Amino acid sequence: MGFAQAVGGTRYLFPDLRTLLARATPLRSGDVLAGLAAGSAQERVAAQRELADLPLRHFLTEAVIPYEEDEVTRLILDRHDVAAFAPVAHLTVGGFRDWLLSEAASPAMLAALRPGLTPEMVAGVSKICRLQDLVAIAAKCQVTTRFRNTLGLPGRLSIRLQPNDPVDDPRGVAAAILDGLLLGAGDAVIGVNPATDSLDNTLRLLELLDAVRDRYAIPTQSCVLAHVTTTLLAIEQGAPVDLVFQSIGGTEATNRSFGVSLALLREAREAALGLGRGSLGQDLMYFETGQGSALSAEAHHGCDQQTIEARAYAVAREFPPLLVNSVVGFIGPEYLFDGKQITRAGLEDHCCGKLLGLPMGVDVCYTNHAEADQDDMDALLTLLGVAGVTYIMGVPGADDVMLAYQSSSFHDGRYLRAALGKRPAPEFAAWMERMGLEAASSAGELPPRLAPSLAGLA
Amino acid sequence: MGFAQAVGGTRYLFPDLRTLLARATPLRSGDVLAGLAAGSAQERVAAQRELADLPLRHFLTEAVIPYEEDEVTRLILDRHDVAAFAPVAHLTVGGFRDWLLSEAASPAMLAALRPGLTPEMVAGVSKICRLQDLVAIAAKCQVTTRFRNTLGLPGRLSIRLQPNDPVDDPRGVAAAILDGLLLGAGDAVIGVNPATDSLDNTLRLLELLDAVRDRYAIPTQSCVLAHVTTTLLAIEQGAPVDLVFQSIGGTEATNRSFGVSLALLREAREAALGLGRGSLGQDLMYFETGQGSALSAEAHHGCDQQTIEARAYAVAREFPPLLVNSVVGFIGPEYLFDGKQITRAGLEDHCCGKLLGLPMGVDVCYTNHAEADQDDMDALLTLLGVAGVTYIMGVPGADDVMLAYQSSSFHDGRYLRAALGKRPAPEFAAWMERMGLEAASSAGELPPRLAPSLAGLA
Amino acid sequence: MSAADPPAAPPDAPSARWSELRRFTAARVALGRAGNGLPTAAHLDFQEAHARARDAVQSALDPAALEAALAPLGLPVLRVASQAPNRRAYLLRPDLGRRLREEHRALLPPAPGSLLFVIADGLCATGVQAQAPAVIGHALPLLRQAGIPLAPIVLAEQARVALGDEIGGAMGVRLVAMLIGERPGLMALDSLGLYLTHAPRPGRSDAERNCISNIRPGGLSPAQGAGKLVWLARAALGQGMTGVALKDEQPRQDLLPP
Amino acid sequence: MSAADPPAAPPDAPSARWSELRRFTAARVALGRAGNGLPTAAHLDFQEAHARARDAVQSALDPAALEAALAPLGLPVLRVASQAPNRRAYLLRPDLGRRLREEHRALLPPAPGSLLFVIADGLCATGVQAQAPAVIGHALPLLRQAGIPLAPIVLAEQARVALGDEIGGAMGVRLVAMLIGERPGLMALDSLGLYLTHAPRPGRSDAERNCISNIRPGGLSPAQGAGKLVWLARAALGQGMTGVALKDEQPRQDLLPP
Ligand code: B12
Ligand code: B12
Repeated sequence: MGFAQAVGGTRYLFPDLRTLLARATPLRSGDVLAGLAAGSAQERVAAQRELADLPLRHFLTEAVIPYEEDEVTRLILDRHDVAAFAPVAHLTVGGFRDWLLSEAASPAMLAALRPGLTPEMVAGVSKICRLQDLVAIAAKCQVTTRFRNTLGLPGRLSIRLQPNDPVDDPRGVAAAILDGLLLGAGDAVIGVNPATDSLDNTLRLLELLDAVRDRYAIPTQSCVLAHVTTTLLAIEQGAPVDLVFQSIGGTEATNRSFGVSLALLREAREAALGLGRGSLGQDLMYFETGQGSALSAEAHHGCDQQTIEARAYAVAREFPPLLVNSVVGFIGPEYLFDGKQITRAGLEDHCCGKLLGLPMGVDVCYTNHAEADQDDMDALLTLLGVAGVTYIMGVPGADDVMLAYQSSSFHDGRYLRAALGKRPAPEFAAWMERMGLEAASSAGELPPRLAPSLAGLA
Repeated sequence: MGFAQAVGGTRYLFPDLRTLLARATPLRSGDVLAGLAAGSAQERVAAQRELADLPLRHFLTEAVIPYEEDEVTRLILDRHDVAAFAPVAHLTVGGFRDWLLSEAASPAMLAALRPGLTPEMVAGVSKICRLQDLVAIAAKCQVTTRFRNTLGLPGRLSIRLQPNDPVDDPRGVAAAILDGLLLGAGDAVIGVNPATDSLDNTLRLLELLDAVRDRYAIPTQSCVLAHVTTTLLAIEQGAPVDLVFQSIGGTEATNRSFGVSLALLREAREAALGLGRGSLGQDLMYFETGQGSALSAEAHHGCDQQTIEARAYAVAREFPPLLVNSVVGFIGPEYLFDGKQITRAGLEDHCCGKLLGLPMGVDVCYTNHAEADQDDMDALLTLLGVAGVTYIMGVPGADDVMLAYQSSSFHDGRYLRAALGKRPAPEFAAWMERMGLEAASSAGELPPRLAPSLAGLA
Repeated sequence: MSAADPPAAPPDAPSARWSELRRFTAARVALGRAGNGLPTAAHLDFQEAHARARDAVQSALDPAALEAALAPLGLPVLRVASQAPNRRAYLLRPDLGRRLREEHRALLPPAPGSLLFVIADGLCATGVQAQAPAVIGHALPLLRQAGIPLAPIVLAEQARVALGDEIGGAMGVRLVAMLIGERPGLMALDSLGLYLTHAPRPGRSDAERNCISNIRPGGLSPAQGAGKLVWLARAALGQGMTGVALKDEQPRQDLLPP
Repeated sequence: MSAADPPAAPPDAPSARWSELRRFTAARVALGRAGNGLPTAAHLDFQEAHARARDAVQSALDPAALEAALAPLGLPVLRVASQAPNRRAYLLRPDLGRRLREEHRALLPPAPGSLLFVIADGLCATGVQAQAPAVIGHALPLLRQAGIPLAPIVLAEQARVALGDEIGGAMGVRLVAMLIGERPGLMALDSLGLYLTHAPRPGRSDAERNCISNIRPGGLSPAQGAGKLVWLARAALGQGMTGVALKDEQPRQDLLPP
């Protein structure tokens, strides 16, 4: 079967659901690269009209990637909760958008609905949303998670402290951590991307992070963002692993290209749960996603990148995560060309993730080969703040010296909290108070309790 | 004298202040059109560095347009208040930016500083600000004005109801007014752009607006945005003129091309003051500005469009206005090419106007020949809301059927107020409550007290 | 009654349907609301209209068809273009759209003392094509009746309003009436603007012209536009000027839709 | 000690200067703050770095200079290019950057069983130019010592990592080591990445390679990069694979900066 819709005197045909979804997507370079984008603004509107008329139920009968071929599709359909779906089962995609915007869609209703929604449904509805709709809907979704503190409470904005170093020099990492703490970052997680994927190096970084956290008594969690197989080895060796990190994608083949599978993720989660390190909760998975990775691995099955991205959230929610993060501008202009496309994608990802029940952060970022700059980031940052983003990144001076891209800075975190009256996670806010960070940073000092010597800096 | 600065091994020369300001301006099509833009990103940074090092005092010694040639320059320099300037007199432009961002720059300090600042100083500092700086600084500026209600209070967001009709059909205008009122617009002003500049037509519209306001007992003011000479004639004829509207620019020659002068504006203000129609205050001028109009009239004297725009604010503040409005995306892509340029310009204008003490609104808008869409508007709208914009436009469905452009809709106003927890002007909010608008619009009704018959619709 | 009083409306009268408002205007009123947002149907209508309006910016004049439509009026028709080489340049370089292509200057005959019609694409050619001949058609008999001499009609491509100044100046006319495509809106892709300038020459400012806007279906009819034009032209010739000082004092009832 | 306890640090010890942190890292720490924002000086430094990094994306390999630098190593050097016709296409069409230009296939001699070095521009050529010869220079004696046969060196323009799969596959090598320009950061415009793939052929996924990143001044030295490469290459040949299952277990001290 297929779909058809006339606009401006032309009749546009869409052979299947995945094509319809792709053509209805606002313009972005990755879909053009994949040959999936609408050929004109009018074709896009035609697809959006047709999509708006599609009953939500249809998504339960037509998979964008066959059930037999893909374990992510199987996960999505097998886990679908018909009872939870009931309140919106009679709606079309367009009617679903109206409902989501309406007063009826209260935070409680939206929370109850989550198991009834599939990624493709939320991707579909996001395609007919304006930015303000993506902001308004996301702002109504409340997702709270806990490990050593409480993330995602209303009125809160958390920050991952990302203290990367080009050679994993412990002193470089520690200096960046202190810088971030002084400026209020680190309540989401203190998480290092290791430059080297060696086990030894990972162990060393894990120990460093744990020592720093412990010595300063920071109510937060740490993470070394090594490959999950390396983290598993580290757990075996008794290393202090708080969170298990992994990049994931929305198809089995994408995950294969990342060297992972649902079974491997499950195994890693169980290993980490066994350590019992969380004090307030046991949400301990940390996932990163981002539009474009499936296409890059030629693992997109003719689906547009945003739909695949939403499918990655089905993978994420299978393993109750503490944090999920779309690294939206991280890969490059072949998937999101400029500030405009990055902004749109960031808000889509955030909204879709939140609708599916995830503690969504967004890496507000760009690379030097993309058409974007700090102004674009300020705009996306502010929009995400209004949308209630769970957390953002914090990198010294916005410049990640190892990953070679620009992300949000510690200063950006301060700006956003101040502009919107948001506070850090409650346990962390109290700790900041105790440490006297505000007065110290304005005096150009590290307070005595944040003595660099405790982090091995002397 | 001139300026020079080396970046990346190249030494860039800037013969005078206006060239330095132009080269330091973030890229926009109008400055390229004028041949004034920096030739490369590196040249722009060089100019920004040089500008950052320039003492603020320098602006008092070098006029961008000669004193002898231009009455706006004379206004700026003659009105400069040295005592008010004192707290920042020792700063460079870069130091001024740091100070503006600092805690020292409290709302009270900023208010006291206004008469000490010239438009060129604030334009200069805005050029080295990121979007987030423009937001953060503007959010600290409080400007309150009064006519029949109170505009600009913290936590408030007002809306101009813009009920234009292609033939000034009173019924079309009235229907749009009711639509806007029902959705909460109109506290800034109910203001019609007349399609025809005839006196008769203006009188008829003035009577209509006054009758509507009076019959529904709306605590607001009305305006027919005719040319000021037409408004003067209307006042002579005893018409119910609340506000005097006029488009203005930042040079004498631009104003001449608009058919106005400082003397004419003064005369019009005095005529309207004589009517004594304000109940809470007598702020009764309404000005519109917008980057590009000077260049369009070949009246820019080799200055970049944003500097000229800031100079228009000196004209505006000379005649204590109730409302000032930068129609930022209104003219077209020759001045602001796309959503990115419109966004930047809108936030610059808002911040500069606020620093100079104006009750700034921004027409969040674009034309169909520009590279922009609703997503861009949602972003700018949200950013302006966070920056504390005094008011925005409200047009039915975002589509102005007479001026042929897209502006913010009544719905956008609702979105923004809800997203940021902002309320209409207090008197208007109370009126809305009394009228029962919220329940009515959700029931698809006009409440009995908003009976269309009272506005001549039957 | 002061503004603080409660509304005079009967508070127990029945509520009116919001959708009733649609009867009175083509504007996008009574769209309903989904929460605070635009309902999906209205949102998609808007998106479609925007896609179309974007295309309209690219529309071009069909000079041959225009010449045919103008033929019955009995005036010679000349064709010129501005210095803007293409549509993109036109959009980004209004300065070029205001300057006549060098080689076209020689095409313009002197027509001292007359009123000149320039028909120009402006920002959207569709409305020009349809309405310009009608406006001129209605105006001609009235102008002839008033004894106002007429220059040949000039068709101008990639033109801005001020191009009429250079054309009119070159021909030495007393009045130029520029009929130009207004920028396309979501609702109207066919709106014509008319700008009247006395003693045109390069350097005239907009304060020295008068404007009649929104000539289109749903706006002013060609007959109404022509009526206004003739009224203004007579007044301009009488007072020896156009611009802010020349007020349109044509009786108001003409403005009301029938 | 539990996380809820007060910090163990001496609370009456003197405060350290924030600026001290700069001693330990090249990252942008201790910038101070202007309110919540970046102080002007730091902001402008950032803007300048961004302007330069944008230019670096446009940098190209200088193959002649590279050939000269490689000559002393005694390996033949071949030159190929991907199907991406220019820089813009390279940036927007990674698929083309992964495919060899048809006519260049014939240039590639068979080299079964050997290790192949491909030197590629990637996202920024400046670091490649400087560091690739040094890395290979350090690796060659060790590889020869380990008895690993070597293919001619291939220089590839407008190349993505996966282009090595097609080149290596065509030559039938056992291992391809792709030395490729990493995307330029604000700090480092000269970073080299090294991707090692066993039994290369089109269709290999990134899970089937190993990576050594940040070879540059301030990152890994060419000698350190070469040491890691040789360790990985031996392990790969031993286990008959590269990728996630092959863990870098080289002793950690090698990683620490001197
Ligand atoms: C972009 C990038 C990605 C993108 C790649 C998608 C894309 N189309 O570009 C995404 C976000 C998907 C990604 C994912 C991962 N990456 Co990565 N990535 C990078 C980054 C920032 C830039 C790479 C670059 O410039 N390449 C040069 C251009 C010219 O090559 P390209 O052909 O366009 O891009 C290819 C390579 O970048 C390759 N690639 C990207 N990451 C990795 C990681 C490994 C281990 C391998 C073998 C290949 C690989 O995939 C791209 C498509 O084929 C580098 C950091 C750096 N400074 O280089 C890290 C980096 C290479 N990645 C790293 C890691 C660890 C990962 C993950 C394994 C993380 C995880 N735990 O899941 C995953 C999975 C990688 C995989 N097996 O596919 C590490 C490698 C560490 C090491 N020495 O082994 C690096 C150095 C960063 C870090 N220290 O964390 N990555
Ligand atoms: C764009 C625009 C402007 C821009 C012009 C700058 C520019 N570079 O484009 C700005 C914002 C500066 C502007 C200002 C004013 N405008 Co105006 N403007 C328009 C608009 C929306 C579009 C014009 C268009 O598409 N032109 C077609 C293109 C191809 O022409 P162009 O050569 O590119 O642009 C020239 C004309 O637009 C001209 N122009 C613009 N407005 C006006 C107004 C008058 C009276 C004249 C004679 C010329 C003129 O200036 C431009 C540069 O030379 C029209 C509404 C419409 N639907 O058309 C109103 C419109 C023409 N403007 C109008 C008015 C009243 C004004 C003001 C007098 C308002 C005021 N009280 O100050 C001022 C001053 C005008 C002046 N004397 O210069 C009225 C005219 C009413 C009438 N029948 O007389 C209109 C119809 C809108 C309205 N109803 O309010 N305007």
